[in-house]
Amino acid sequence: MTLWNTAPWLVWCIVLPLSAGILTFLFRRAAPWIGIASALGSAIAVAGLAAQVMHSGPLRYSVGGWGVPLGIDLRADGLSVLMLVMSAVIAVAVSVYAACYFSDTDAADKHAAQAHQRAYFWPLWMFLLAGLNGLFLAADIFHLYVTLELLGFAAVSLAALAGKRAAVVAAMRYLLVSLSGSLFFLFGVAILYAAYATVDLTALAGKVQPGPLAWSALALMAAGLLIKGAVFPLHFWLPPAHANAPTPVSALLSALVVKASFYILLRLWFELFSAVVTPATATFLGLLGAGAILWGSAQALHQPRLKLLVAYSTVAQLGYLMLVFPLTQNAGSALTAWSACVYFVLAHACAKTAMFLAAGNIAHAAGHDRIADLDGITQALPLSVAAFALAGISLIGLPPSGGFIAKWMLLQAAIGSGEWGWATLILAGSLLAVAYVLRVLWHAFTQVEVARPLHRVPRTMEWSALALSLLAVLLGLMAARPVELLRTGAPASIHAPGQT
Amino acid sequence: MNLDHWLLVFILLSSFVTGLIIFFLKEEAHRLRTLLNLFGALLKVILVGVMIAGVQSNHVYESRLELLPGLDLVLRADAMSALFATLSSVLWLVTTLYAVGYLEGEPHRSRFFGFFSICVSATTGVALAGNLITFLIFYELLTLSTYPLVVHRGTEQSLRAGRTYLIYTLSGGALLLLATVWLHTLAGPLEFSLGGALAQVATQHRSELIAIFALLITGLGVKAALFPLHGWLPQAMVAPAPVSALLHAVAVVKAGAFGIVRVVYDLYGVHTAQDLGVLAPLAGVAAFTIIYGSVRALFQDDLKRRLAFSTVSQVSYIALGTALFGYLSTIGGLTHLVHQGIMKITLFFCAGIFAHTLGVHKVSEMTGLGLRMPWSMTAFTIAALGMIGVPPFAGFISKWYIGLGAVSSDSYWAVVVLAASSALNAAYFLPILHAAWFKQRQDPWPADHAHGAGEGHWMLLAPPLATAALVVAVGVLANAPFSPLDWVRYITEIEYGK
Amino acid sequence: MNFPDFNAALLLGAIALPLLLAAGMAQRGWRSCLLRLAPWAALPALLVMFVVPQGAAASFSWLFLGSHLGFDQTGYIYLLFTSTLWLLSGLFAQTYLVDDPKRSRFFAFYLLAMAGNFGLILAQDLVTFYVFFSLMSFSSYVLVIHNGENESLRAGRIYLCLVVLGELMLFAAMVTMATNANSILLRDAIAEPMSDVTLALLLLGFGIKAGALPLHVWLPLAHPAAPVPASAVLSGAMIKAGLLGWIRFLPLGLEAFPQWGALVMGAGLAAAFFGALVGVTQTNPKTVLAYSSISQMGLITIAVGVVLMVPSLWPTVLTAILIYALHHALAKGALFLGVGVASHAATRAQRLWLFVGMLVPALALIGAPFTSGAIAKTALKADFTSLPAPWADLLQIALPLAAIGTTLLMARFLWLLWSKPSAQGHSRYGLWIAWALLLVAVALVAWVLPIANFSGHEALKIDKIWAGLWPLALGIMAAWVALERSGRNGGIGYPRIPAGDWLALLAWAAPYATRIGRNLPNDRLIVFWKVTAASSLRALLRLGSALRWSRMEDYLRSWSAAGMALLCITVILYLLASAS
Amino acid sequence: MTLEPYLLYALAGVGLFAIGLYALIARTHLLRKILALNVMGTGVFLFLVAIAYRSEPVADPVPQAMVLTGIVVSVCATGLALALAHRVQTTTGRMVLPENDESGA
Repeated sequence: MTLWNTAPWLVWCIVLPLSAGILTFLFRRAAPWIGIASALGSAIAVAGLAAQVMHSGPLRYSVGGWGVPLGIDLRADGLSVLMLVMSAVIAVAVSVYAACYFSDTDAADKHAAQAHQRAYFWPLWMFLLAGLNGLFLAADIFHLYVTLELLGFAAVSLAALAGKRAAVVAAMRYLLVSLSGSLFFLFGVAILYAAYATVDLTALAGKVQPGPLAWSALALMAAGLLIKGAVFPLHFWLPPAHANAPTPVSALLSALVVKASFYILLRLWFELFSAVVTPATATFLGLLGAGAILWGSAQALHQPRLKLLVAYSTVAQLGYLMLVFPLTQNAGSALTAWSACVYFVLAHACAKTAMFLAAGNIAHAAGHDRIADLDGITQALPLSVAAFALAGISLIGLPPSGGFIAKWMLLQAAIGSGEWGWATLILAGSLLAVAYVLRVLWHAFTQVEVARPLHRVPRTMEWSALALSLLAVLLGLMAARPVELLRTGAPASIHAPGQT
Repeated sequence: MNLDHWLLVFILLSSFVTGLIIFFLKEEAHRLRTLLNLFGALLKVILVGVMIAGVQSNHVYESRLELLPGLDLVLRADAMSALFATLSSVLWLVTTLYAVGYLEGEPHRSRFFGFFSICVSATTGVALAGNLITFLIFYELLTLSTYPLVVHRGTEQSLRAGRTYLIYTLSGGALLLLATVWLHTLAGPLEFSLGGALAQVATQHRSELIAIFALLITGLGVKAALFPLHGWLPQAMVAPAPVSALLHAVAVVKAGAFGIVRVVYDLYGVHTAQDLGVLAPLAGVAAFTIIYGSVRALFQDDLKRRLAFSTVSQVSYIALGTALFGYLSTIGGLTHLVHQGIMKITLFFCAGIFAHTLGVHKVSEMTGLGLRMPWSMTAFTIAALGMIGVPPFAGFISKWYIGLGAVSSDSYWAVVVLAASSALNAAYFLPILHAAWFKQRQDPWPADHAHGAGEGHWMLLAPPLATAALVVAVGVLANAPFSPLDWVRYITEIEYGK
Repeated sequence: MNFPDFNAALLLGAIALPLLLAAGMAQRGWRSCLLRLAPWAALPALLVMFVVPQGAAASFSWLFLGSHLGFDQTGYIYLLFTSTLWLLSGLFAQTYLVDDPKRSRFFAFYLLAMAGNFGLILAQDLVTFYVFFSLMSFSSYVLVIHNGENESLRAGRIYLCLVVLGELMLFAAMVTMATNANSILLRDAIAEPMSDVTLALLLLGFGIKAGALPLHVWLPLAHPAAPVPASAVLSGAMIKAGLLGWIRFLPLGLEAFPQWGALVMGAGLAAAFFGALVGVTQTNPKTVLAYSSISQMGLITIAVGVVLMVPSLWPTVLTAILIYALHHALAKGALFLGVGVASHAATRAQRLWLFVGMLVPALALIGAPFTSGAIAKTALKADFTSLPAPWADLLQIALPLAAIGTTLLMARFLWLLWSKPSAQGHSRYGLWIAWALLLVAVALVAWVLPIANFSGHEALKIDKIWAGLWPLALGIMAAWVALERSGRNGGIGYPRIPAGDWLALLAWAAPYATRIGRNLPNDRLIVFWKVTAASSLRALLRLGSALRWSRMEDYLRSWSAAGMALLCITVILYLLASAS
Repeated sequence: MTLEPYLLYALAGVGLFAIGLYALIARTHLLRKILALNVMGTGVFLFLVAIAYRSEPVADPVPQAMVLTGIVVSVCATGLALALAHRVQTTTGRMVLPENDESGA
């Protein structure tokens, strides 16, 4: 057991997928197995790390023993562990799904692109995972930049994987956006270093004081992250990029990649800039979130295609995350709001992955994803439709899903601090979500003799979607533990005195 | 063994697991599915029986799961939950039998029965919920699990009805959520406790509590079909008959009404609610709904629509009984919760039989039905008379107590409302009975599936006969031990601290 | 078995047996046997009279809301005439309906109504009374519409409307009483002071059943519409249930309500004359009898009014009312059955016998000397003498006048019966036997009534005989004149009033009302809601398409817009952060 | 306040960043956009180097390490961008991102 308790799990979280990335590139035939194994392996590593953090609080690890300022440090607290757990779970599910998806030769129209896609998916995906895990474990802002870029490259390449016109164009735009966002962030890093001569998160936390340099660093970094995180009105690149990618990629992009930017923003906001941020900035971000919720939902209501609908739903759901900033302004409900948004990230990741996978199954089976022509799809794919519905339940925020618990806490924070506007917005967003989810489910119950020839969808693909959606629903019943874990190493700014 | 801890969970799972298994059954596995259905239903009835026996001997059953710090999922059996749980489990058993017969040979039965079972689990959950949050969770689950049942036929009309249903109920759910969270921030865990839990809070947050009450009632009123939130109910009658029966008698509408009861008695506490002055408006709305529903029912030619508006009216009796501050009216309201369920389920069963066997959907087509299907029509007649409040059937008992309560709280207007509604009930039921029994039929039946003679299938016929017998029994033997009335008296004594 | 239990079982059995037989009718195979048994279901009730001591009581806590049955003097008299009537009418019906295809239905509901009638007589609490009262009312609906003709259906409809109306009024009244007394026992309930509203509700609610003005309209329609044996019990037994309701529920003898007393007496008096006046214009002998019932019940209503005015008279008035009820029930039953016999009297001898037989109840009804009517009227009049100023004299004049009216009615009835064409086909002796037995009862029962402090011999005094005789003579003369005139003119000389009198006005107004009603169901409010909701939704959607969602999204995607947004957000963040 | 040399360099870096950003937004040709990103990156690097110059007498090694890493990243980014731009040209026939019609499959 000592091994379990003392092993440097943090490092394994990064090293495993990184090496798997190289291996899958070298051994293409065995790539799916290596990928799945590495996803499982990093899941075990995450589990080990979680046990350690739960047992002994936040961890810090110096790679190679160099230490600050020149070496690379890794650190893990409640927030990062939860994010890692999320990515590990999604990674396993998506890997399993992808193994099936890319080896399925039934898809006649994809024959040519098939081999190419399979060849590049696994290495890119493994690098993506490595970048993600590295990002969640990064202890300094420069390291955050590097992992963010690594993540961005992998994501862009994956988005372009389908090779079709729309996908390539979307990926190009994604890349430009991603790079400019990163440069904004890097500029912010430089300014912070100029002012305080350190990039270590912990070291910076106490130092940053209001002033032109801090303000400009905040503005640049936040703006960069907002555009990378696809927050309204900077979301424009997201729907085409997510909707035109192969199904597992869409799921990953929507569930994990955009969350990375949000994670960084969360870290910066509550640890670095806690002395700099003002209620007005917080409200401004909240307003952007409100715009995202309304605009994204409205767009989702108008999309003719299933995957675009799901992508716009991501835009809307990301808006909720922005509400954490205004809602933490009141010291009494700060912790609730903070927990709410982190839990929201978890629930959304599971639900959105499940939804994209289910949408992919539907598109795969029907040969198209035009919502208007989906009559009778339930008869062909009952499990996928069930997965879609369950994921929808979580997105809407109906009990007992994870989305419900998250929205509960958001509402609690909003009402607890007397913010009726935000409370109304949260409820309105839920009802809009009902409307767009129902647009799809409407067709689930129509009774049509299925005359069209449908592609067969492997059971594994259906089940992995269903499993994730079930997880999204059941997340509501196991919220106590994660929320507890979240307090481990939570930033001081949200720990109000006397708050339980 | 710690059975106490798990009994309630088992009660929930008895139908939930059944439902899940049924989802994965092949469409053709008719026998196995029926067996599973009946097994689940029987098991649930037995478990509920065990629970009642325990509750009677002051056993405390409670299961608790921490959702969040300070936010628990609580299942608890008290006298009130036992009442509703019994109603739903017994009627589920009957409805299952009926549904098996009704849907014979139709497509998507596995889906139907799966959701059917889950729907009942949700209802039981609503019954057993130990705090407002748990109630909310099962309440929403109920919404979700009934939607597939409403749209089961998959026609344009039923899909539209389903959409209306979801829009109404989910909007209501959103308000309920808002109110729950608000109340949670004011008063903490919101456990249901006999006699209410908010007396302390009420002294400081008077106006907030009133606003929250309004929100709660609006949220619950959607399902309880209080005017003007009743619009979904008449539309939802496009669903297959067993579903309508379930919606109107056991699950959805009742969950709303039960919620109102819970909120008034076990959350606010009836004295606190009276003190806040929120009961009078509720009584007013309920009274208006009673009359309004009856008047609307009068002009419906579609039998199920007529019954639906009748439900709108009848369910508000429960709200009225609850809102008239008084021991006796509470008895009436709660008794009506059970009695209305038994009566309305009988009516819908019969309406289903008429539609299924003879293609009779309209009131105007029912002429001569009594001679053709005497047993079904007898059941219908008994239930209809009960609805009117003709003694000694079930409806009379509850109306009697609501009336007593109205007088004892000096709300004579409520007696007038009761009388007017009964008159309207008579006006829309008696012509049906008259035409069915005493008029000679000239035209052929719209669609005679039984080919000239006889009643429907025994699986269709037995459930309404059983429930009709119950309608008679709970009225005639109202005072006997373990009758609904007896049980309700027991509850009410606790609520009023007698 | 000890005796109290035996009594309880018998009391319950008297009600339960008809119910059980009725339930058994549902089984097709048992019907022929049960049809034969049906009339005898009234036997336990008769048995109760002889076996159960007065004052016996029984409680069944499991039944309804705790049911209390009891047997007292009122119950005794009531059981006496109701069970006799139900039994004999039942026997009559067996023959009368022997080839009627719907006779099992008839008997099923006949039994239900019988059970209801016995039940309400024995009931000692509000709920039980109410239960059996409605059982009787609703079951007799089926008896009314038995022949299924349009006339009967209309009569049934009107009957049902009034039944429901009555039930509702009674419901309100009983709920009030039960709440005020905090008990459903009758004796507790009437001990509480009663409000005017409750009193009015009771008077009207039971008044419907008792045929009190102006709610009597169902009676002249329903009684003739029903088959003869059903009319006999309707007019003889069931109409008295309303009266029993008054006896049981009104605080008679406990409290004085002078205004109400005057009102009730006025109504009764009006009914007595109104029934007679309208009745003589009728052409259907059964309708004439129905109006006669209204008139006779009017007389009893006067007695109720008397007690409301002068409570101290209650013990003697009760006796008078009971005797009058008994007498009227049997006599009216015999008359109705006679109508049935007439429809099967083929030969002239039979018609003659019939006519002679009919004279017995007819004379009794008029109150001719030596009949039960004479006893009843004597008892009634004895109480009226001690009324306050105008009433004593008024009634002194009015009662003989009413007797004249009754004479006219009976004459009209007999004339109508006689002038009917003689029936075809063979005679049925079963009818004759049942009828004859009832005639015997009419002639004798009142004389042997075991009521304390009362004897029929009072009516044998010479002044009483005279008082009975002169109105009869005057009436016969008036009838003679009328007959002469009509014979000369070839028809009845006065206007025909349709049965159900003022309902005809309603029937005239009905089309207009329905036209208004038909316009109502469009439910303006709902239409308004729907239109508003739909149009606002449509407006929203139109707004959506006007905004060109996708076009806007494309604009956001353009580099200039996106870049400006990015820059703006950066600047705004800076400004907001520095603004503190 | 004297304008120290490092500050001059730093401001020049900011200027480069701004020029690059302008070009990124205003220019439609993909190559120009990619070049603009490189200019932006160079601006940041210049800024960092200028900061390193602050500390006397030895230059701060940390920003230098950052710039080195940054350059590596930038090269990768440029490579990826060029490859993608090439694909855009082969699939659309132009070296320009279309402004609309991207939601269609």
